[in-house]
Amino acid sequence: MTVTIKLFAILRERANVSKMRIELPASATVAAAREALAERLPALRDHLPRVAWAVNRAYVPIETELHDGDELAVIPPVSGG
Amino acid sequence: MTVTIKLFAILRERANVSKMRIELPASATVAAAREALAERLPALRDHLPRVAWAVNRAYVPIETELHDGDELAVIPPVSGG
Amino acid sequence: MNIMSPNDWITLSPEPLDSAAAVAFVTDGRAGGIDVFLGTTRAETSHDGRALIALDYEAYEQMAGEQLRELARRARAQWPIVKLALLHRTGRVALGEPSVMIAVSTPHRADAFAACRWLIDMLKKDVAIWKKEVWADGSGTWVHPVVPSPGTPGEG
Amino acid sequence: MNIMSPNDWITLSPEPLDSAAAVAFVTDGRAGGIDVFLGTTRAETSHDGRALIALDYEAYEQMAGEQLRELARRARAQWPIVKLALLHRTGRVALGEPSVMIAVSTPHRADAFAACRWLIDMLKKDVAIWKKEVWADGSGTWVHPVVPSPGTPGEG
Repeated sequence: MTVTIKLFAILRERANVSKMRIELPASATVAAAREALAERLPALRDHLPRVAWAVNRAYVPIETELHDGDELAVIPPVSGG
Repeated sequence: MTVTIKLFAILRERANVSKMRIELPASATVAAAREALAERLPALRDHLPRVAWAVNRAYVPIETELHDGDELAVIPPVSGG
Repeated sequence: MNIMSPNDWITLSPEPLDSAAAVAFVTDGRAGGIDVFLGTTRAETSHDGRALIALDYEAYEQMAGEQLRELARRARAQWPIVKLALLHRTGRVALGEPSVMIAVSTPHRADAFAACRWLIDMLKKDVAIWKKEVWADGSGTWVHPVVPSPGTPGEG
Repeated sequence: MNIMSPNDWITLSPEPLDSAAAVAFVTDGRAGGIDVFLGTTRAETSHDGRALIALDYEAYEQMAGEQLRELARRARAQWPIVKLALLHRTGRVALGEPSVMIAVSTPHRADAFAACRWLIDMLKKDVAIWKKEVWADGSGTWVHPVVPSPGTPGEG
């Protein structure tokens, strides 16, 4: 299945990309996507243990199962306001 | 001694005066001024038990001694804001 | 009464209150948060169907001015206030216009909220200002007037 | 993102924030108190003497917009809010300009303070917006970035 990854702020700058697609096995979890991302974008490796995750614009726990077409956003600590 | 009395809001309207002078014996207290006022302005009688008092623009207790030239303000419950 | 020092703006005046001016006054490079409170008047209809159209504010101007300055001093003793504005109208205030406006800037937001809240609470509790409700038929009702109740023990 | 219903105004936009417009929006005959919070930026100098000149705000716009609407719903479930404005800038914000503005009107003032305070706290804690400090030499520092620290246990 295909999942769209969105990157923001320092992660977007480090990866030099804001949006990408990755292929994952059916029923892969956010944790599996994290591993795939760390492999594809080594520049993010140090950051990934410290981020939150959102699937289709809602925060989810790392063990959440993904579905084909999901938008998975990597959310570094927010600093709005 | 002479004390200037200031009246505000409902008291000013009831008495139909905002400022007046009263003569009091030396060392008279605010309580004595209250009695003198109740006599001079019977329209205020019902209100005087419920007001606060300020001498020279600061709240004081009713047993405070007055001095010649003091400005004694009768302060009905405030409702600013 | 209008006192504008570099850091405190305290006014008791019949002029309409300008929230943008208050915000501009308290904006400062040392502040991270600004809290602004505006007191407005709820539309109301009397039991016999008259609409409230305005409030008339009366102040013991000299005393109220001193009290507002003292509140500013006491707020500064409790919170690290960068700038503050403490503005109250006198005279007639149309419904929909604010009668009081308080703006406080502080390095961190919790202090701005706390100081602003304390200032409006103290202002309403102590400052020598009175409001009279003005009804569509021209009649007026003093708010929080002394309820005539002969024999009630006095508070002094 | 700009949503203006009769009672809620929620915006995520690069336009400067206008406090008078926010106050006018939440002013209502059913409200007795309005609280407004503005987040501003403290002037700062880096350890090597560069001045802070601006903040660059980036948002995950779709998610942040949904989060702001959800915060408005949750605030309304907790306090009797008449009207509210929840406004956040994106893009470059010059020092001295507010980056966020929240205005809430309620029948009684305690609720306006409480709701406004809760909204800014929740916004800062959860909403998908990030700021980058921009220094006089053109360099940038993400605020609250992920501190690289290999081996630190993840939060998921």
